[in-house]
Amino acid sequence: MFTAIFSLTILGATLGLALGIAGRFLAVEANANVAELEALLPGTNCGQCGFPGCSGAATALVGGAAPATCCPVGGKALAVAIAEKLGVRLDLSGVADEAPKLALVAEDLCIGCCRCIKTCPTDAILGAPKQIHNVLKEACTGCAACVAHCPTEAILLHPVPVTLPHWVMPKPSSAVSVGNCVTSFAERTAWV
Amino acid sequence: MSALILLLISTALVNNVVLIKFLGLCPVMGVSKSLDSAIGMGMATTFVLTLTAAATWMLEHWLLMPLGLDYLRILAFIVVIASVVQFTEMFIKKASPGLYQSLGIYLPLITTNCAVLGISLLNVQQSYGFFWSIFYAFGSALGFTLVMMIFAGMRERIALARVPAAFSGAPIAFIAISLLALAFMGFSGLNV
Amino acid sequence: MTTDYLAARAFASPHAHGGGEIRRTMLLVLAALTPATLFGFWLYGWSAFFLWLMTLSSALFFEFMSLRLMGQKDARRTLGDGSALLTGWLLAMTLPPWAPWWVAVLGALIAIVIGKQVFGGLGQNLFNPAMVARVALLISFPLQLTAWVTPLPLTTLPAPDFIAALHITLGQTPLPDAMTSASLLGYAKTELARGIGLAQALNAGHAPPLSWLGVRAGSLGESSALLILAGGIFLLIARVIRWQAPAGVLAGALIPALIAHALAPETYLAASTHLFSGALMLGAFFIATDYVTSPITGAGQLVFGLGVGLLTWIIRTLGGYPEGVAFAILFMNALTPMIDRYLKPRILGRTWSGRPLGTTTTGKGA
Amino acid sequence: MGLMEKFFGISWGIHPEDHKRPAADAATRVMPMPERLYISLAQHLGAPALPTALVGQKVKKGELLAKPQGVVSAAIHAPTSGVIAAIGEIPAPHPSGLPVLAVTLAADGEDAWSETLQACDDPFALEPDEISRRVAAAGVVGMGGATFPSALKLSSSRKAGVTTLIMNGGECEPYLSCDDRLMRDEAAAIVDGIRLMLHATGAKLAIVGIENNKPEAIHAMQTAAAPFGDVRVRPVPARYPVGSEKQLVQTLTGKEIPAGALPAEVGVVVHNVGTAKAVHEVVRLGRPLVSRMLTVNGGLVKTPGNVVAPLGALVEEVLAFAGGLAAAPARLIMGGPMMGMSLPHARVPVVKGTSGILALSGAEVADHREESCIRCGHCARACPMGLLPLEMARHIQGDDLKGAVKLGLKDCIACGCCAYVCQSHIPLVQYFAHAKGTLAAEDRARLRADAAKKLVTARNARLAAEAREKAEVAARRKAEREAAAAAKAAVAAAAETATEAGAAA
Repeated sequence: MFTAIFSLTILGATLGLALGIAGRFLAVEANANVAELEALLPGTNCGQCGFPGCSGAATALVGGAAPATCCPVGGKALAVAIAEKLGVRLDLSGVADEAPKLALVAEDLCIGCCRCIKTCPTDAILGAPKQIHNVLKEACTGCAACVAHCPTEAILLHPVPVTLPHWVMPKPSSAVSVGNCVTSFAERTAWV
Repeated sequence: MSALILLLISTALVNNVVLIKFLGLCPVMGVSKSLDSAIGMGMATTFVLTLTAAATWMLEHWLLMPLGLDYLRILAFIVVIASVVQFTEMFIKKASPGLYQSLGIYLPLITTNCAVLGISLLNVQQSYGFFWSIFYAFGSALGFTLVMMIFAGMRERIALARVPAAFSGAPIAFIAISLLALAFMGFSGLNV
Repeated sequence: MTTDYLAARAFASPHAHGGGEIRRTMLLVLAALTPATLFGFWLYGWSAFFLWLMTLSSALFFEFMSLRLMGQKDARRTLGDGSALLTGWLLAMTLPPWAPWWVAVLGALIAIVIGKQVFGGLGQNLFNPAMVARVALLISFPLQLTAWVTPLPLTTLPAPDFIAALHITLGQTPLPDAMTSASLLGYAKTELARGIGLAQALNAGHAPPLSWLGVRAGSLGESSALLILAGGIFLLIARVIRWQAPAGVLAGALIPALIAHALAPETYLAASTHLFSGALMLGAFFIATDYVTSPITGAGQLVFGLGVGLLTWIIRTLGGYPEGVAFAILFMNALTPMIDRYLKPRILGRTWSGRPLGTTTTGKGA
Repeated sequence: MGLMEKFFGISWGIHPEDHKRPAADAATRVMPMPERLYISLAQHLGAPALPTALVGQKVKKGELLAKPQGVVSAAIHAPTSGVIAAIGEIPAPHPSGLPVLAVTLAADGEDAWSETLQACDDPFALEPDEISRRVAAAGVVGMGGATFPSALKLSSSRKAGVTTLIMNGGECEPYLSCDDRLMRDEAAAIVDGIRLMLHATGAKLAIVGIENNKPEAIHAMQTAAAPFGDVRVRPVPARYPVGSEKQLVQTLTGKEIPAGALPAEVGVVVHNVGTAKAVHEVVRLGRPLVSRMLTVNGGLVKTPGNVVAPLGALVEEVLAFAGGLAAAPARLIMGGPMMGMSLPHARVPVVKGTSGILALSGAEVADHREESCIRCGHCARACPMGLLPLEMARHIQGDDLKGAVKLGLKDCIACGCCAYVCQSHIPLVQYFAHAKGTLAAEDRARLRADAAKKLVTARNARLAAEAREKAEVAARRKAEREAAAAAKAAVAAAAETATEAGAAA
């Protein structure tokens, strides 16, 4: 009895001591992931993710409170980048990879209230009080922050038209359907 | 010398720890998504297995047997294994953060990798000498690493195959590894 | 003028095609197998034919059923590519010619469903389906899978007639003891295990004959190594297969066999015995060259072949099974993804490791 | 060549049926000027040209219509004399059929050259940079189809110290024979152009590589080049794609262009023989690039042959001039069958890079259903770049573009050998084109995001500055107010004391 307790205590203490010493030599400071993630995020602080600005989202991502797919502005590409940085597995099924969109002012509806100008995180909207506003398409990120603030629904998101240099060859629609079926196995066995 | 080589071949191929003894299946299924992490896992396990084989031999012959504490064997072994794994984890975290990320939870879980405890117990059971134990453990670990690598290569192929929905994921992995076990059956009865 | 043309969609280049087709390739392989198969029919009688027919038809049946189960609409068209036919045929070539019908059906089921279709069908499988089935059958039913018969050519008197052969295939007539025989490799293994030297064992009257023409006990396709070789050469000439894998298999088995036999002829079989017995020829030309489960590059195929040959020799000589081609091929199939990963061709303008070439160099070894 | 390659022999490339004759043997025909020309402003690699002519303006043949915009761009000139009818969007000669900005020119039928063109009798007396300048002003681009502005290549080659000028007369694409025809008809002009380019680049030697299936062109070029020691004609084995830059340089000089580098890295520069002809016309006669030789071919063309067509003529008109089609084509292609672009319809204009117009029948196109890859490896053996097309396509099928890039997607030259030999009829090139396009779009998105981030930082800084200023102003006001109040209080207090004192007094 006594030998058992004594020997195991000694064993545990020795190993613990060794690990403690090793821990001191092999210490790694906690990774400063928040700053790196914040650099990845768009930085528009549009709040669509539900966190206070991009730095808030970065903290939530590191803490595991937000999924890698939380940023709708960054889309699929950003989700992949975040997942890579965090080393987590990614479920892309929920991310609709939408074509990029830009805000556009309907000139007959705009009343020149300047509310959208104040909310735009990238200063992409031009205009003055009582004058029709305009969106600089080079600066617009399509974050939709302005849309909710327009009292006349004059500002809406529109997909960017495809131009010749930006055209992408479509992926071949794989004609081979073996195993590509999305129906469940049970559904398919119903045939037999 | 040749006896040692034969021991290595026998433990790595003929009596493969994963495919013939069915030990350590958890990391084989878990960390075989990519070849790189599989190689990392194989090396980590090789390190742990060899080191624990030495440590448990000493523990068994210098502490447990003289003191008649055979009934504490599993407990004591687990403590030693856990410490070695802890040390390995610290080391990998320091030396290769990328590998640390990709191994994820499976790194600390080497503690509960039944291959590690199993080999240590088998060493005791077969009353091998000190160096023989180490080589037995090393050979088994080589076999483990070999299977990890082969299987990871196979899974990289499977990941891009059009596996039917009902079989994708774990089912096809199990079928593949069973076929791999079938191939290893060819080594059974190898006269070495 | 006829330019009332409107493209339905954007067509990608190239707008021309060389005319190669999967079906054509498969048919060439089947054609190359035919002489050896016909010889097998002649050698082992109607039973062999029934077994062959059974294997092929069940392979086609299971392929069709799998495709339908997975919801493919024109399963019949996919069936027409001939891959299931080839798998069934290759499997039949490795079975004992008088095996009962259920061996054929079960083998086809394992080959097509577990070996191929669960991985996603043609081109997606990791292991050669025929070899998967062959090994699974051998491990599950060692008795039926090693029940070789002495060759009884169709033209000779004691050969079973059409009806009797049908009974054999249906499993209603047990094999008469007088007709069972060991294959040369199996015989050598048992004799060695009994402690009898090879020289003595092979000199004894009841040793299975080693016939270059192939009149001896064995599976359907292994008996006529020369006809298999001829088929293989035909495929080489038709550019269906390349020389690396067959050469690797033959070299991998022959080199250790030559060395070992020269050192200890009493315990190690001669290289020619290894070459012309068992499934080595069939494996070298028809199975190790399977596109799907072997490496892509020539160097990779050479490594693959050498591995198959060496493992075959090791299993035959040192292992518990008399024949090792199927195991060796399965093992090397498993290694194929790794071989492919490490033996890639060099990209033009890059070093082997993938970095861009340095300044005005012309590559190494020029 | 590495040891491995030596041991296994050259295996890259394919030997397609070339279909070059009888079109190559038919005499060249010059197309009459159509009534209207549609001159695309994006006929070259790089930024589209900026129109300088105005609608309604009368122009002479060879007059500037649009000037280059940015570093990589090219000028565009009027292919005939006439009136500019419109500047607007027309369907581009591109598989997508998307619009492109173009100048519409109504021909006046006179086809009169502009009088301001600058001919030169002794161009070898000119400074090399002056030749490059004139070539740039004339809007000459690579005539092989890549349409890279030639002047840029000439001047940068001089800076890079190029020693060898490789002239590409390979024309390995099946069906096409415009370079062949040009070399037969205009060998002297081409050799003169080559010598001008030698002068401009400072290279010592020009090697003209011609596929050995064009004996007439080889003979004509050898005869024309005989008097000049610095121009050599070298037949190369017919094999597709030997006319591709990297492969031609390797075949002719044995040098391998490093990945991602220009040929200048190994001391060579590659130009097309058609470009040499254009350079000759520019420098000797002062005529800018306004027309080109192109092959009209394909199973459905009634009289296949080579046609000199003005830039901006509609494909429809070129086909009609060449004799029309026997039936509606299964596919209409601009360029060769291996790398050419499928056209949405025939009402698209001829551009500087149009080496041919092919009307292919259904049998020639050989459209098949895509089947599963059986990993036969034929594509890997055919690939002239040493890639593994099947593995790359597999990754792209699974949306793993990064994996495809790791396998060398960026090194793919889209030659089409892999898809040509594919037994399973997998559109490999389409997978690669799709992946390259997607990656480019992702890069653009990343650039945009970075720019947006800068804007956000600027805005935040501005807002912070505004807030600070406001706070400062408020603080100042407050301080002033307090000071004023204090002063008031002091005055009041002083007044009080004064009254008190007064009262006391």
